[in-house]
Amino acid sequence: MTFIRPNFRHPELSTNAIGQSIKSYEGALSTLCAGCGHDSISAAIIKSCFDLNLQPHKIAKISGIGCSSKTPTYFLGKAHGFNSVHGRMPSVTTGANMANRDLLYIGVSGDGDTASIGMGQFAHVVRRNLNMVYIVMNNGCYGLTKGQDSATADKGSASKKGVPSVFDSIDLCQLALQLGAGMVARSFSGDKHQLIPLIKAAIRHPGFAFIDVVSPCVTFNNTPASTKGYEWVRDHLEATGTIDFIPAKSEITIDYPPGTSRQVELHDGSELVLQKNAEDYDLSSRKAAMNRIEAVREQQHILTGLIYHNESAADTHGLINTVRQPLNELSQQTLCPGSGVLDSLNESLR
Amino acid sequence: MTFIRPNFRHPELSTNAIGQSIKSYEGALSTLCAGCGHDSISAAIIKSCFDLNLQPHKIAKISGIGCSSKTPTYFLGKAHGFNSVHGRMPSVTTGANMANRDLLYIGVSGDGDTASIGMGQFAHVVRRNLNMVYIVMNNGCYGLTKGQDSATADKGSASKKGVPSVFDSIDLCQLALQLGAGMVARSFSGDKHQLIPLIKAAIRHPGFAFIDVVSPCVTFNNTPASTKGYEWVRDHLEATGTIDFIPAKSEITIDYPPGTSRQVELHDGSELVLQKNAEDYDLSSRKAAMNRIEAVREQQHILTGLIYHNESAADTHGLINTVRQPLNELSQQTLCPGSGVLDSLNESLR
Amino acid sequence: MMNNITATNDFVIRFANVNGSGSASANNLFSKAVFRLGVPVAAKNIFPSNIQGLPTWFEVRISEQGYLGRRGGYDFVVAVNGQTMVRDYQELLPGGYFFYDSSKRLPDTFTREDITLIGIPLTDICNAHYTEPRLRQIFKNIIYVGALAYLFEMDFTVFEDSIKSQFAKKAKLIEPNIKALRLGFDYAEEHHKACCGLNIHRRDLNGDQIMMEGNAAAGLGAVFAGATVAGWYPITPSTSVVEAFEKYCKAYRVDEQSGQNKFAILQAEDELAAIGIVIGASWNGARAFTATSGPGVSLMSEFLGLAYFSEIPVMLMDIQRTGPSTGMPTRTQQSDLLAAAYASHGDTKNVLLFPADPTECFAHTVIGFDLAERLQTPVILMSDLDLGMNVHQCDPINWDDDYTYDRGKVLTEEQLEHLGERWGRYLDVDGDGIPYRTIPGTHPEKGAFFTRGSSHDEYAAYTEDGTVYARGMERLLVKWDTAKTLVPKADVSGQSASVGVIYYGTSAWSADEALETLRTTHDIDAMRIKAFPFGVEVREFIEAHDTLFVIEQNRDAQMKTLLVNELSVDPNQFVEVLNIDGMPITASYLVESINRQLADVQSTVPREA
Amino acid sequence: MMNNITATNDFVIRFANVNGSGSASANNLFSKAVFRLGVPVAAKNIFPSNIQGLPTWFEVRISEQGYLGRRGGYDFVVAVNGQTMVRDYQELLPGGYFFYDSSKRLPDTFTREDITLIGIPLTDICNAHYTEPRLRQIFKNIIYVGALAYLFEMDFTVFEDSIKSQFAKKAKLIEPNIKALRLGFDYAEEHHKACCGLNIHRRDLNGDQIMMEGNAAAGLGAVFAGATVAGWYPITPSTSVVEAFEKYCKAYRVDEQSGQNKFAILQAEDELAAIGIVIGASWNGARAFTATSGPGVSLMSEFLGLAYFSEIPVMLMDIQRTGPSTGMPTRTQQSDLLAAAYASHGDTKNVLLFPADPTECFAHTVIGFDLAERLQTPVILMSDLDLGMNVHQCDPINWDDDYTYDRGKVLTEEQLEHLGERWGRYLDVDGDGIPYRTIPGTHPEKGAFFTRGSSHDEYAAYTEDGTVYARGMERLLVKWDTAKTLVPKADVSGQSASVGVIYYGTSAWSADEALETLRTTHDIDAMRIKAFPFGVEVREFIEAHDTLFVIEQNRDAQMKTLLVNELSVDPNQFVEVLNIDGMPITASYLVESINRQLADVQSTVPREA
Ligand SMILES: Cc1ncc(C[n+]2csc(CCOP(=O)(O)OP(=O)(O)O)c2C)c(N)n1
Ligand SMILES: Cc1ncc(C[n+]2csc(CCOP(=O)(O)OP(=O)(O)O)c2C)c(N)n1
Ligand code: SF4
Ligand code: SF4
Ligand SMILES: [Mg+2]
Ligand SMILES: [Mg+2]
Repeated sequence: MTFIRPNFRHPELSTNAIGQSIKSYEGALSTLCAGCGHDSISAAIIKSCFDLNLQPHKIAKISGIGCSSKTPTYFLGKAHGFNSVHGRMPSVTTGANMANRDLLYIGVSGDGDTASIGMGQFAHVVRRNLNMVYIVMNNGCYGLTKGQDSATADKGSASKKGVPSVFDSIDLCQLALQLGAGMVARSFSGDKHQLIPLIKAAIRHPGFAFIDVVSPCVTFNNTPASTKGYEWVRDHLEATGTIDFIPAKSEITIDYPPGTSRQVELHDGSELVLQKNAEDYDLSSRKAAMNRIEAVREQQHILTGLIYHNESAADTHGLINTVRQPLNELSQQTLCPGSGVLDSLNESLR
Repeated sequence: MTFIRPNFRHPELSTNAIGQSIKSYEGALSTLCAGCGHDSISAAIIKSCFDLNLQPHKIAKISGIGCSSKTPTYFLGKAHGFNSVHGRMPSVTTGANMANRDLLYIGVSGDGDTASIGMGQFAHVVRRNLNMVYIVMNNGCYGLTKGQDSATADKGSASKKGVPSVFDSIDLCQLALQLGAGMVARSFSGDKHQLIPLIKAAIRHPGFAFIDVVSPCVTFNNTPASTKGYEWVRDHLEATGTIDFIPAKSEITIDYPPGTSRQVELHDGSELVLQKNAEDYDLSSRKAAMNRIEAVREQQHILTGLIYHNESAADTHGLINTVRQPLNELSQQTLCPGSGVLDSLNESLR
Repeated sequence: MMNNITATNDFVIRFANVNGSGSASANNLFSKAVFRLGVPVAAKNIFPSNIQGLPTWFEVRISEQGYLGRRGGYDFVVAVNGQTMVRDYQELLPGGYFFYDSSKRLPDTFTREDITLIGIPLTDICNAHYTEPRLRQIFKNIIYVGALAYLFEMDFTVFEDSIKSQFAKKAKLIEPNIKALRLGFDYAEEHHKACCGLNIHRRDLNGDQIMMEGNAAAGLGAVFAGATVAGWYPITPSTSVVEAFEKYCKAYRVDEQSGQNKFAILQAEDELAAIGIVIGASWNGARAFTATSGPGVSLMSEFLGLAYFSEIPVMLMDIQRTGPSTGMPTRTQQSDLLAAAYASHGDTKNVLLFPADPTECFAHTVIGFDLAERLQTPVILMSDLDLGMNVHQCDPINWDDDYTYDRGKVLTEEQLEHLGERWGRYLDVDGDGIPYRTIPGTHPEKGAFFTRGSSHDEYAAYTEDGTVYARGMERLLVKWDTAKTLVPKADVSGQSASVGVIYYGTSAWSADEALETLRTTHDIDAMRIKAFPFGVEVREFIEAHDTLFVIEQNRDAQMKTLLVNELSVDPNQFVEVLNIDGMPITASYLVESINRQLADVQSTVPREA
Repeated sequence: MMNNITATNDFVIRFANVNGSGSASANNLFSKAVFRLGVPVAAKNIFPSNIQGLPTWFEVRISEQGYLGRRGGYDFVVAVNGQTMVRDYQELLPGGYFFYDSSKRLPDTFTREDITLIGIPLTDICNAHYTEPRLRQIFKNIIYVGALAYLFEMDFTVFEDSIKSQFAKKAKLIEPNIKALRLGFDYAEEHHKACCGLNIHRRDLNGDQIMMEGNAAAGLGAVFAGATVAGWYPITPSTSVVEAFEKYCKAYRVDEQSGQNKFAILQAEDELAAIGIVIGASWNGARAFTATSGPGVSLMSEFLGLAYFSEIPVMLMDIQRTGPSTGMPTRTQQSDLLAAAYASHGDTKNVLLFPADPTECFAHTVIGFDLAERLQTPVILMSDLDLGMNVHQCDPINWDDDYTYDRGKVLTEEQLEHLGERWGRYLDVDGDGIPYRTIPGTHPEKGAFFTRGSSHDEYAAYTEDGTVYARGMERLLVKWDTAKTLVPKADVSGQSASVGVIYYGTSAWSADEALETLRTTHDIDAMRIKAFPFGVEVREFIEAHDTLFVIEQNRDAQMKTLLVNELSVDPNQFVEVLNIDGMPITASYLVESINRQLADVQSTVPREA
């Protein structure tokens, strides 16, 4: 790559509470197609981490293979990244998290990477409630291999080749809900006002947080017949509300009338304010979330927004009861029983 | 194996409509543990095929690896069988079905085989609506490798080792529903009056038919604390009704009051009669089925019976529009374009 | 003093473009024109593993002598990618020509004096003639092709004809394209008269040859071989095999009346499922295949072991790319040999085929299906990115209508009915190690058996008897010996030298060319291997030579490993000639490398007869 | 006339039982008693791949000479499984003893006159003394052990003590068990006085040795080596590695105050996830491992290639079983060498370790973690079912408290802070091919890099530059050369002969024994290989011998392949001595096979010094 990002920034470039400018959260220049939805998601991740005053080097970004999975190169250049193999981001992230529970894990995947080859790992990382942010950049196709339908391609939607997909699409939010994810959301790559607060909420969520981001592939999925294309999505988008992020203040208010706003308190005390549609929407009920997705889909619409949120469950470390200190920090002295125990051990084997 | 099955049968052993005795549907002697639930399921498969007057050699039985996956050796000895590799029964069955759409495909799997290593293939064979019967012999553990928890082990239920499972269990019926299965049912290996009609219904169902059969592992999952043990399951079983099979007669009646029975007409005109609980139960609504499973589970009970049934969707062959004749019967003449087309083809490449 | 390169029909041109800018079709237009002028041409597309905006190169060798491999070096560069301009400039051979978009001045650092600059203001011309950005982008490429037509003195009508046939169905695009060609042609004529010493003049050297991608040929082969089921998962550079299969199936295999398909193609959820589908379908008597690349082969490894041990035909096409791991997904290599030959745990061996051009991709695919069914085992077509994804000039596809598929030892209902003795699925009746199989549903009472990856006796019953197991494993070696007699024989040329060169697959073009050069000074025999396991001719060739150069496009000399291991020959006989940079091996590298190492080898005199 | 076998502390006894009948613990009681009598003992459990009701055998070799491999042949059979009775009867050596449950009359076909029948009415005794079926089942086994104690003249107190310590926590079971032992003892004493010529008399030959399973030792090794993360998926015969790891972690690694674990064990959804977890954890600076068997290795192949190419430490334990495919899951083999050494597509090479007893399983596991981190690459412990799942007599576990883990080249925050030049993740600073790595989160500004399985330059940036790629691949070969100097050295014995024997892993017991015999008539050197790649000593040994027997438990002579391929030695130097029936190789087979083939080999005279 011979691209050179202009190094000059305005001297007064604002910094966040830990004194970092947004530049500290950027990565290498993207090599994705101009206009690719994935780049917008990268930008939203950058902004979210900046806003949340995260230390970039305390973040690990892990992905599979695909255009989407390339994006970790394009954000958080000061964080370690791992572009693993196709469909296996969940297991690599699981291992990483086991080794050091103190980093923030941002897992990035594609719809091919997650809903096809990665389906098994996806299901099981949800089930384990691994403390991570899991973002699917969902373009309904296999971008990097030139536009084949993915399993999230809507039935009847046509890819570049113009042949409509004959199979029912898989709704990853529904699956995540089904498998017990603590936070489930959906957004649209172009809607940063909705996306950034959701990413922030996911980062703060203690446990598995899933965001399915509809992210149009401008190159292979922009035929008029495609249902994931920018226009089509715009037209058909049905948001549950505008979500705005407000730092740590008040508690979740569950009982509130339609047409008003609702605050969802997050793990660290910070909140989401959910602008509610006329219809009631219960964020804490899995069943309601399921039905709502289903109902909205029945109208051929896509439900976006925070769909489900429940912080009560313990994450993997909690479930398997590991020590608070990251395992990768334990010393040989702590880990190795040493010769002391061997006398009795050997004796027990005689 | 030196077991010898007594070859003697009563001379007047009754035969079915195609002149076969039940013996024609049996297989080798089981090498599973005495009392294993899986053997009861084998028996139910044998009885179902006998009752339905199926030609044994027109059945293909395919499995993965596990105690459950061994069972195809123990039924339908006149049918070809394929004990493939762990978790991959769905893809092998898919290939087999593509080659010959005219056989009946009975896929047998375990909860380890399906819900763990086979999760991806399971999800996708459902999505393709492959015309097959998919039976999971669900014992909540890995029988053949000596009793580790599987992903369907109920949280808090303890295996032989007495350590309770810390992860939420995966409900395969819900997943199958979620992914679009046309028929979803659950039963209990010991309840042949419920199981046999369900298997028959699954065989007649044109498309993907899923039966999750709770099948206690007498050896590794029978501790009092385990929730899949025979006693526990018996106690906690909540059946949606007693299902009895009646050959091809009348149509599905959808509107009927609680407390009465309901007939579900199957593909070939034959019917299921569903004895309904006091509560209304809509077999044709996916959403209702989901909610019902969820609701019953919330009471720590297991919903059994036919849970969802919808024959409208085309199976894989229908979706990809293959010819009626089995592909493995097409002759070279039919398949090979021959030299005739090569002149213009070569010319087009100059 | 500058020494301009002058050549007619013998030079190499490199196009330096940006991915996704529409250059590929323009460049193809150019190479096809060379072909249609009757001059042999070899084009290689060197593209990045991304979709848009990164450097991509297109290398065209024009060779009256018919050399179709990479030669090495560039005589002419069409530099229309700013990102790589410096490198493209530097890598041009002395005396070469640097063609660039002169709408912008060349940087001052471009100071070579040993080359000729040919500036054409492509952007300016575009801007002057087109207003829509999309059109500007597209026609810029066509304009430089037009300019080249002038510079190389190419017959302009061949371009016009190409455009006309290409846009036959969108006639309104014909005129603008020809106009763009003209714009380039005219500008060059006006400003760069007689500045270029490279020409492409009409000849009649291409006979009835065609231009085709290896993957298209393999896909077509699968259609002709009667494959009905394909399970696959997208991966560069294999994807186009299945795409071609689908295209040709749609052309030749749709029932006219019902519109229904006489084929089933399933995009699987991953490679494990893809090969599972193939195994299920093959087991059930259909011809089935999948195509993948290295990562897919790794994932398929468990299933390959199952197919080997339970003896199920599998046709797998491995379109190799640069490994290990994700490696360089858009670069070529021959580095999956070991992974394919000995795939999976336990003692296993798989049949490999090594096609060297598209015609052979077609033929080997057809043979592969026969072998897979005859031998009841996996057969892996070891193609590669270079062969699979580049358009190669090659012999036309031929088909003998008298040829019948070899479906192997499959018992019919009739045969089962009249079977004398007890049939055993894994019984070696014929002494060739190949048992008879049955297809599910064939006979109501006879021939049903249980297929398993666990140990089984001759009657397919599960056994844990080590003697029975070992007998089965030994029989598979008998079958392996049978395979040696059935696979395509190696091509041997020469028989008198003490030095031999061994090569396979896409190294053939460059190896053949290099051999011509080497043979002017040395007596050298050559053998192109076409299959694994090796037939007797391979052993004989090796035994007949003291020194054997093995040409491979991998780091670890994997074919050498196979040769030594399977034939028990002394590895010190072999001299490794390896290329691993992901680019197709070049003739010049081969000549240089072999010449250098030949000097080390004592005796190059012919043996006594 | 019958010739009874008579022997003290030197015979083989086979127990023929039914799976799941509770025989295993009785048989272990017996072998442990032999051990406690100070007599070397080797026990092998030959069990079916099912849970209940199928034949299972337990083979105990009692050997005053300390031979711990399989000898071949049975001098005494305890035949309590009706299903296999005929076979057990037939396979007994002439002069041997057939111990059976005489509650039922032996069939008339049991007419051998060259053996001694020892009938004990086990069922009748049980029925007379116990009413509950469960108890009858269990105590039947204990009764025959009691009878054996009498027949072999074993010190009864050793059994009593065993029972007491075994049931220390369920004291009420002690008495009934001793009673059962007594029942057998007394019956035998009464009815079979002095009929048995085989004795086990107290010696003091076992020193401080212990009895342990290889898998338990490997699991313990992982605890001592400081492994904190294990991702795994159940598969016979590897499961007990992780079970042992968990057991010992629970004993030594639970925080006393909080009750929290200083380890994370995750049963993954499959092997791909298991090794993914290991890679993620290793990448993140924890010591992590997984254990599996052949099918798992196949599935892990793609990930192994990633770890090789992106240089991430991986500790993998392959407890080999009989392949290919599902094969014989409960039988042993050494047949995953190629699959492990060259796992995955592309050019790859992995470090292998070959432990030969449980003590070495422990030691190699510890070394393995060091090597994996030092070399930043996968290290695969090649154990097998025989070693892993049988209880072996071996040296005690030792630990040097002065030893510190070699965590390899990992830059600390401190080091990063003061780094002079630009750090490159894949830069070979030291010339040993091993670059420096950093752990995520170490330093706010320095040391972050992007790990990828795609091609990368020295600074971990993505590249499609073939030269850069090739440079990286060549550096990996430099690292490979470094590995040769770090792995455990082969054990060499003798240096004067022209014939050498090469072996590795669990063939060692039988090979050592066979060598003793062979050396009485021939001058033979020997080398036990402990690791791949091979150190210089391996090459030297091979070069110093004309003929090399390679002992392997696989069909295709996979170690020979590795030797020939990596050392470029002539394969014709090697003579293959292979066993593939899934049973541990026997000393008698080795002696017979090597003797026979030695006859073919011309010169067995010692070389001139
Ligand atoms: C094992 C394996 N199989 C196939 C591929 C080829 N491959 C690369 S990216 C990709 C699909 C990517 O689709 P998605 O995850 O939706 O990402 P997108 O490019 O659409 O963002 C595939 C199949 C691979 N790299 N590895
Ligand atoms: C690739 C692979 N991994 C692991 C195994 C070992 N294995 C055999 S059966 C089994 C689990 C079986 O569990 P389940 O499917 O629930 O069947 P069950 O025995 O409980 O009926 C496992 C892990 C295997 N055969 N192959
Ligand atoms: S191909 Fe599609 S997904 Fe990939 S970079 Fe381009 S627009 Fe984005
Ligand atoms: S172990 Fe459990 S599942 Fe397996 S055969 Fe025995 S009872 Fe059945
Ligand atoms: Mg996608
Ligand atoms: Mg199970």
